[in-house]
Amino acid sequence: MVTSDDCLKSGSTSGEVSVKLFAGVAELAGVKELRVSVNRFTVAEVRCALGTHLPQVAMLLSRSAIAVDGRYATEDEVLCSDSEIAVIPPVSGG
Amino acid sequence: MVTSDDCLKSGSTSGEVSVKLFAGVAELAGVKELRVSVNRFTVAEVRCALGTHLPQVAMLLSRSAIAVDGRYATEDEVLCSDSEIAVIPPVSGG
Amino acid sequence: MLQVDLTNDPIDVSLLLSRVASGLAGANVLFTGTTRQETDGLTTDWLEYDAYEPLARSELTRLHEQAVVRFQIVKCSIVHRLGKVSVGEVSVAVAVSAIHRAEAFASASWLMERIKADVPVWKRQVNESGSFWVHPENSETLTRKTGQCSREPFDELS
Amino acid sequence: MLQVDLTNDPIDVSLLLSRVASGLAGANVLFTGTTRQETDGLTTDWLEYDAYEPLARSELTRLHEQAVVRFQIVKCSIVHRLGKVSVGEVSVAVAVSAIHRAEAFASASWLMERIKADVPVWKRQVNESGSFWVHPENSETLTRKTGQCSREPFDELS
Repeated sequence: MVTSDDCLKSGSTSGEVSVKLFAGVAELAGVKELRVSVNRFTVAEVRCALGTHLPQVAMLLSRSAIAVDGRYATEDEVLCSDSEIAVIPPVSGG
Repeated sequence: MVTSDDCLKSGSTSGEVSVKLFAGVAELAGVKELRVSVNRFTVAEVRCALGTHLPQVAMLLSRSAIAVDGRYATEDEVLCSDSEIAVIPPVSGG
Repeated sequence: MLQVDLTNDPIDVSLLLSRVASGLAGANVLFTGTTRQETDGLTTDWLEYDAYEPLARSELTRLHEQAVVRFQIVKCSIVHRLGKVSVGEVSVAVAVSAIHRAEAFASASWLMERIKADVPVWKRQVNESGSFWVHPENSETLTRKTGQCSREPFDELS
Repeated sequence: MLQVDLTNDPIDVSLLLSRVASGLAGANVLFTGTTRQETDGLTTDWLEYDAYEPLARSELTRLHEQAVVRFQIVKCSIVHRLGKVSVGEVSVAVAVSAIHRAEAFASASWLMERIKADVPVWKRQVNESGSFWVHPENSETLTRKTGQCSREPFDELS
């Protein structure tokens, strides 16, 4: 079980996280989910890692929000190694 | 057949017209239709004649429009003796 | 199919929606007015609607045509019920379809405003202690068309 | 009964209307978004909708709650369809009931605006020459939440 203490600790160490992709981002990446290495467990770091690994999504990524555990997240938000991370490109429902 | 000439002629002579009543006006008058004598065949004259014959409707009548032959009419509009005249109290549809 | 109607039967809103359906439209708005249990603190058992039908139909047709031109909507359908309308039942229904939602909302809202001002339909509120016809004090449109009896001396003598 | 939902099945608007029906309400508005044949000069054969479902559901629930408080509406129900939606079919439906019509129109219009800005649902436009995901340039809400990669020298070395 991951406690908030584990999360705080993991914030200062590198590792891997899973990221869900949708719509145009998934199409450009060619996958709907991937694991990326991060130097820090923060949203901003996930954004950087994704841009490096998937240069073809960089432009759309810069217009995308990041959700963590089913909520829109801020850039400095700290992640757990098992957080559900999702890239949310500009929405077009309705 | 009533031609517009007949209407213009009737505008200068007295006679009777039929008037349809609705909703609160009909309720106060106790009838849904009546014939009233007019000195002139104009909308204004019908209004006066109704107010005289049915004093109990005078107040609601002053807040009502008059329709002639299925259109809202102006006060100086000239009538035919067989025009369909209707008193339209403030509406409350919807 | 009629695009405006007055009816003594319950209004079929699915039919109304199907009347305005179009592959050209991306936005559809249906408004329905329903009988409330309570109005201004008074309980309502049912409403009863009456109309001057020929003028009501021609006013609804005029408003329909104006809405299409003014808001550039795709289609529009309006039905007003007459007779007894129980609590929860639909007394009036307006359906519009438009390319985008702004026109759909604006036209449906405008139509309801005009219907309530221009169309000769009246409601009677009925509850166990009695009933009364509703004739709003601030009836915008009719104000312009009403008048006082103003007989001149000449008329009195004629 | 669910007041917000995502579904792969055709949306039953009659069911939606029955969900918001209330003797307290005098005004009911149903909005439906339908697939248009043509968008910006391009023919559409169908749309395909995808969603990040847990967040889409929680955003719809949040908007539902906000609408009730903000507009003092009686009831509200929202359904978004996912998967393939052919021309003329309903992709999203919002139904609200209110005491008076001003709140009914305002709340339905506001809900559609927020749904199109906040809820993680995406459409892919498909026609015979291909398909593409729609990601509007001027996405209001997301702008506030997006960011650039701005690694500092320290990070690059770590």
